[in-house]
Amino acid sequence: MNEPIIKLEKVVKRFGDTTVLNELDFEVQPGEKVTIIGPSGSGKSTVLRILMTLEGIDSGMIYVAGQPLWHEYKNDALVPAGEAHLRNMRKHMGMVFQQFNLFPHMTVRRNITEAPVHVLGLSKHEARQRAEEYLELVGLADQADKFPRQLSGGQQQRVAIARALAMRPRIMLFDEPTSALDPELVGEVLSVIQRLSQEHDLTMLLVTHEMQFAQQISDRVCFFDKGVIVEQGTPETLFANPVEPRTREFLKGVTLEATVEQDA
Amino acid sequence: MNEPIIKLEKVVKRFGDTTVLNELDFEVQPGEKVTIIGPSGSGKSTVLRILMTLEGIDSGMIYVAGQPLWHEYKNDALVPAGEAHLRNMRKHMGMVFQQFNLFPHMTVRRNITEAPVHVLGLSKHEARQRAEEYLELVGLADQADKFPRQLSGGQQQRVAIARALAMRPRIMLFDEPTSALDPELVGEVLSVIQRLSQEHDLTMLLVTHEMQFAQQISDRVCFFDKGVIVEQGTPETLFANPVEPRTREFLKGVTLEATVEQDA
Amino acid sequence: MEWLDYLPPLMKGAWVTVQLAVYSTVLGGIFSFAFGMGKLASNRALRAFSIAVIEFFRGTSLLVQLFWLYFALPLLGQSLGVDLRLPPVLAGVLALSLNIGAYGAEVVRGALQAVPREQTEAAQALDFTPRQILWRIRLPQAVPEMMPSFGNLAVQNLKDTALVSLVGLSDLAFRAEQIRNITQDNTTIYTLLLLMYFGMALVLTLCMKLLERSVGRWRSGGT
Amino acid sequence: MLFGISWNLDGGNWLFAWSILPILLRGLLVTVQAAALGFVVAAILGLLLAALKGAQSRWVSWPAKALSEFIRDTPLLVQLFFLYYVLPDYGIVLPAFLTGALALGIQYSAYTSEVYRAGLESVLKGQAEAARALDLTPLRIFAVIVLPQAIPRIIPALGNYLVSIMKDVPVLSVVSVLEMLNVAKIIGDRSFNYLIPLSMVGALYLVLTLASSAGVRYLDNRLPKQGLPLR
Amino acid sequence: ATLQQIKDKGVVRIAIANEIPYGYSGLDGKAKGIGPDVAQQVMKQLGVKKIEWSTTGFSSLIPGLKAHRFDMVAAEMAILPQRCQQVLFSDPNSSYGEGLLVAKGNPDKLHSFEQFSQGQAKVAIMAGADQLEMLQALGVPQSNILTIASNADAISTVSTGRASAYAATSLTVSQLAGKSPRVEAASDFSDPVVHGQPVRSWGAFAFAKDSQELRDAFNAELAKFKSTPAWRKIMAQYGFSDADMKASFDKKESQLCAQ
Ligand SMILES: Nc1ncnc2c1ncn2[C@@H]1O[C@H](COP(=O)(O)OP(=O)(O)OP(=O)(O)O)[C@@H](O)[C@H]1O
Ligand SMILES: Nc1ncnc2c1ncn2[C@@H]1O[C@H](COP(=O)(O)OP(=O)(O)OP(=O)(O)O)[C@@H](O)[C@H]1O
Ligand SMILES: [Mg+2]
Ligand SMILES: [Mg+2]
Repeated sequence: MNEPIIKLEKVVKRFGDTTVLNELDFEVQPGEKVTIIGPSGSGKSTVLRILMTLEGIDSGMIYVAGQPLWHEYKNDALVPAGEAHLRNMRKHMGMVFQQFNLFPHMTVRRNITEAPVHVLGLSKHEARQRAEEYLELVGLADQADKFPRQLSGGQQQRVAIARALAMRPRIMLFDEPTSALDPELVGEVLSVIQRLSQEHDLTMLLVTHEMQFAQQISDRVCFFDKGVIVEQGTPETLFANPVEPRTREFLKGVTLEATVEQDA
Repeated sequence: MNEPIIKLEKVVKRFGDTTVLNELDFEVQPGEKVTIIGPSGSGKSTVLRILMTLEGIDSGMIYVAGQPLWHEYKNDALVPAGEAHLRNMRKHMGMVFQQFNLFPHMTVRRNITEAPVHVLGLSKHEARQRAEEYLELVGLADQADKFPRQLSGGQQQRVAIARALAMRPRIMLFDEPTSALDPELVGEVLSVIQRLSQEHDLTMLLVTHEMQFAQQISDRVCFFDKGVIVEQGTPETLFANPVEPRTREFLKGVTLEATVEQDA
Repeated sequence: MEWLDYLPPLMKGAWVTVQLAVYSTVLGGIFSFAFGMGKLASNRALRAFSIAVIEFFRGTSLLVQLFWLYFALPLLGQSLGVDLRLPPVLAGVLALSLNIGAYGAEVVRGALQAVPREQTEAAQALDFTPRQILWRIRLPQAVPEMMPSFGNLAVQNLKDTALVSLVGLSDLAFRAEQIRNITQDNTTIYTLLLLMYFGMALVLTLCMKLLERSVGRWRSGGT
Repeated sequence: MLFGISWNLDGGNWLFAWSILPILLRGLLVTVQAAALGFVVAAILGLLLAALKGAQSRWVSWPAKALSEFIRDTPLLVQLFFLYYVLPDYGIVLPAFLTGALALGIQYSAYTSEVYRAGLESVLKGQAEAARALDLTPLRIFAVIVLPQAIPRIIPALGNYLVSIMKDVPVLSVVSVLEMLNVAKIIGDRSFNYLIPLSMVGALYLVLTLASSAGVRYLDNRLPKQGLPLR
Repeated sequence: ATLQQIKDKGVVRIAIANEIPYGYSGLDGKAKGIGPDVAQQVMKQLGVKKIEWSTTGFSSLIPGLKAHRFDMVAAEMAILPQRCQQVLFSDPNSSYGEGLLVAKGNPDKLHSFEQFSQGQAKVAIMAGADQLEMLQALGVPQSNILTIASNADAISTVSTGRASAYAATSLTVSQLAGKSPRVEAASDFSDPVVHGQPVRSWGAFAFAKDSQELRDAFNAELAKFKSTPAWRKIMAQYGFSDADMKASFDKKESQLCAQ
């Protein structure tokens, strides 16, 4: 096994009195596609947000690409990371949010080029070419001049994916990327993600409620509850033979649908 | 066949320029359990809302329990219904909404007793007994003193069902009663509805995206598109052998999920 | 003269201010509901009347209204042959309460409209009459929504009471002017005055917060 | 005679009203000037106050919040008296008009500071997070993501306060600023007819505020809700 | 109101304008000054025991009387013909000349009202006071006149230079001068001369137009009281000179109104 690209060691995260992550240990290998499932409030989003440095941690260590994320070395001592370090670390990751969070006052193209131009220092021209490339990838090459509100939810989410990809991150974080979408629009976003998952370089960490989809794309599924990983494994083993009672309980509601289906 | 309890004749409904129901003909027999499926915007909710008199119609006739719904006889002439007539007609029906729509400022018990007391004129005591009876039915007898926000979504929806039942309607309308629920909570609501569906007096009209569930409970499934019924039949025939191309197209997305499941 | 000597007359004035504030806030609250619900009424005349009152009192300056009620209205009464001489207290309370009533009406209207339409529909589906829907469903849900705005309006109203000193009501600001007439001790008097108004506003804010909590209990999930 | 303009008291109410209209209009001009100046002060002080209130250090933000609360909770009239009579005791003598505009500006800065804060906060938290996830610098996030979206929400809200300020200008009459109400009052003192000048002031105010409110609404509708467009 | 109505109610409503020494309210809220002190005595003689005082701006006195917000004004308002058209006056209670309140040391060397008809120096007057007519008659341009709301604002107005002087009655001026070291009464003041006559004012009590009978009754008792040493004591206590006291007998209300 390689050196993991993401490594959490005994990470604790609290909001006020509630402990959301409770000494969480978690590793992801480069190129691995990992899905996180679990009940609402179990801390799934929090893990992603901490990795994206949108949320700090209370104790523990996190390494991304071999470097500490929330700490840095200063004169050989490990100190809480400064903004410069965080910005460097963020370059490794891209994130796609549940609510898309496109910039509503920018055209689709500008949404995608803004960061490459002003963060990576690409020329306008290069950034535009790159935007075209990724819009092509998500099937929206002809929508570049529209504003987000002129697009459907599924299209908006695909733009958000293109926007994150345009920064060429090694790790992509998806936080329930389809749960704000109308049922008919889910498919188009899932198919884009599925295509991405076939790219072997890209490490993917995905929170989702779409179990069938999780099954299809992931190398590993982690079941979260109350801030710890209760059980994990390949989708085949986890969905077919959950060991822990809590996992079984959780998957019951899910497989119910499947059972009914098989009756038909 | 009996006299239908619900009968729509060439009903037209427009919102501005868009025709939502286009000369719709539709009948439901007493005690029948009918499921309406169809793509978003096809007019499924609109049918229920018109029956519940939350929305008027532009032309056509509707009969509920043999009486015209949106019209009444005055001096032997058929005239648009007044508020008094509508209120009388509404007594036949109860409705459960997608977003539950419980009254947040009332306890669960009060939510249920309010209408029986102030609309039907029951005594407080009778109404409370009735509330207990229906809370028992939906499995929430111990939650009567809580406020809606203290309950989970699934519990709230069950209270909403009890609230509608407490008015003793002959017809129950359900508009996507589980689509606002987290996946784990769907099951409990569906099982309550399933139990209700076994009561032969009650006429049920149900809009849902839960195809497997529709299959289980309904006597008849109607596929709506663009304001007309494209195809209808028993669940077995409709799901197994859809005739119309539009129905097949629509059911494709549905069975995709099922296929994935069967891969596992 | 010591600042302590100013306190007794100032306290007398403060008492007048408190009374004015209470009367006009309560009356203003009543006006708020009357005009706010009037603006949503189905009766066209009632709606037009409410809108006219709201627009008028929001559109003109409070001090102008006060002067008009105090100086101009009696003359109008004279020319019509009716006695329209309002005592200063009444003119003051009326101007203040109509003013916050007009602003409060918009709060009431806004809060009523903010109650989700689905609530009305759910109630309709349960066969409630429109009147029952208003009183049993919409208003109880709207009131907690209004409370923060009403809190702000009450403080605004407290501040506005200072203007009645200009038509000769011996409120806090007026007493201060009287003392200044005698002592010319500007700094002490105005500092005291600012602090006293501030103190009253803090107490008022606290009261409104308590009220807010008690009417909105169901929202915080308590029983 | 007032301000070199004479009026006609003997020719009946309409003639009287007509003859004092020019005098009142001069007062109206002063009203508008005072409101405009007060608004500028409020807009600037409010921004400053908002910045202080949002400061990282509690030693800055807390006093700023307290000051803002104090300003908001005390009457304009008393603040005006304070500025007008107390400041000169400490060697700061401003003309009545400037004192009045300053008092209006200070009073409303407490409100405008909230407008700025709300305007910035209304740009959903998600927006700043998405920008951060893209690694944009804080300065750029503020300038390109937050500000263009906040401005269309801030401007109409500020406009509404301009209308409010206009309605508070008559308070300045107590320090002998010759705004519209004061002028009307003086005409009344001289002619012993208050009904007509005061009613005219009311009517003029109604026209003024309805027109400016309509202006604010127009602006509000014209401003792009989703933010100043960037291509 | 008639005297009888007042007696029936047992209380008379009297307004003052918060001017020292004519009529003002003390820290305790009680009315003081020659107007209130004399009115109190006369009312006692008329058999009215209770007085309800109200303090209002000077410019609100006449409107208030006209609106019957009070029965009488005890502010030593000067009897002027145009005021006689609005209200009824008693016979004079006092007589006073004019004065100028200036900043300490009189930096602008001001000694008369006439000086304001030229140049830029501003003179302040109280809203509704009769100094406006005098200044206008002397040809002082409007731009040189600043109207303040009350006497209490005069010291601040003059000492801060917002106006160079405050034009008021000599008594008001000397009272104000005594309150602050930053102001003084202009020395060598020469009374304004209007229509060839030096200005002197006669202050009196004012009543609503329909209170003739009350006014007449009041006049009778006032005349009686003015002949007692008690009256002289009151006047002296508030700074009136013997000459001022004597002058108050020179004119009758009817003469002053007819001018
Ligand atoms: N900013 C915050 N302040 C306080 N509590 C928070 C905050 N963000 C999250 N929480 C709490 O932390 C817990 C975990 O939240 P998180 O969003 O990670 O859950 P989740 O697993 O993503 O759930 P969901 O499926 O509902 O999105 C929840 O109890 C939530 O209420
Ligand atoms: N109040 C309204 N005003 C205007 N258009 C409306 C209104 N209500 C519904 N519509 C339109 O009518 C059409 C049918 O709406 P309806 O809600 O019945 O669809 P539906 O089949 O229930 O869809 P969904 O599955 O999304 O709930 C849609 O195009 C919708 O936009
Ligand atoms: Mg989450
Ligand atoms: Mg629907």
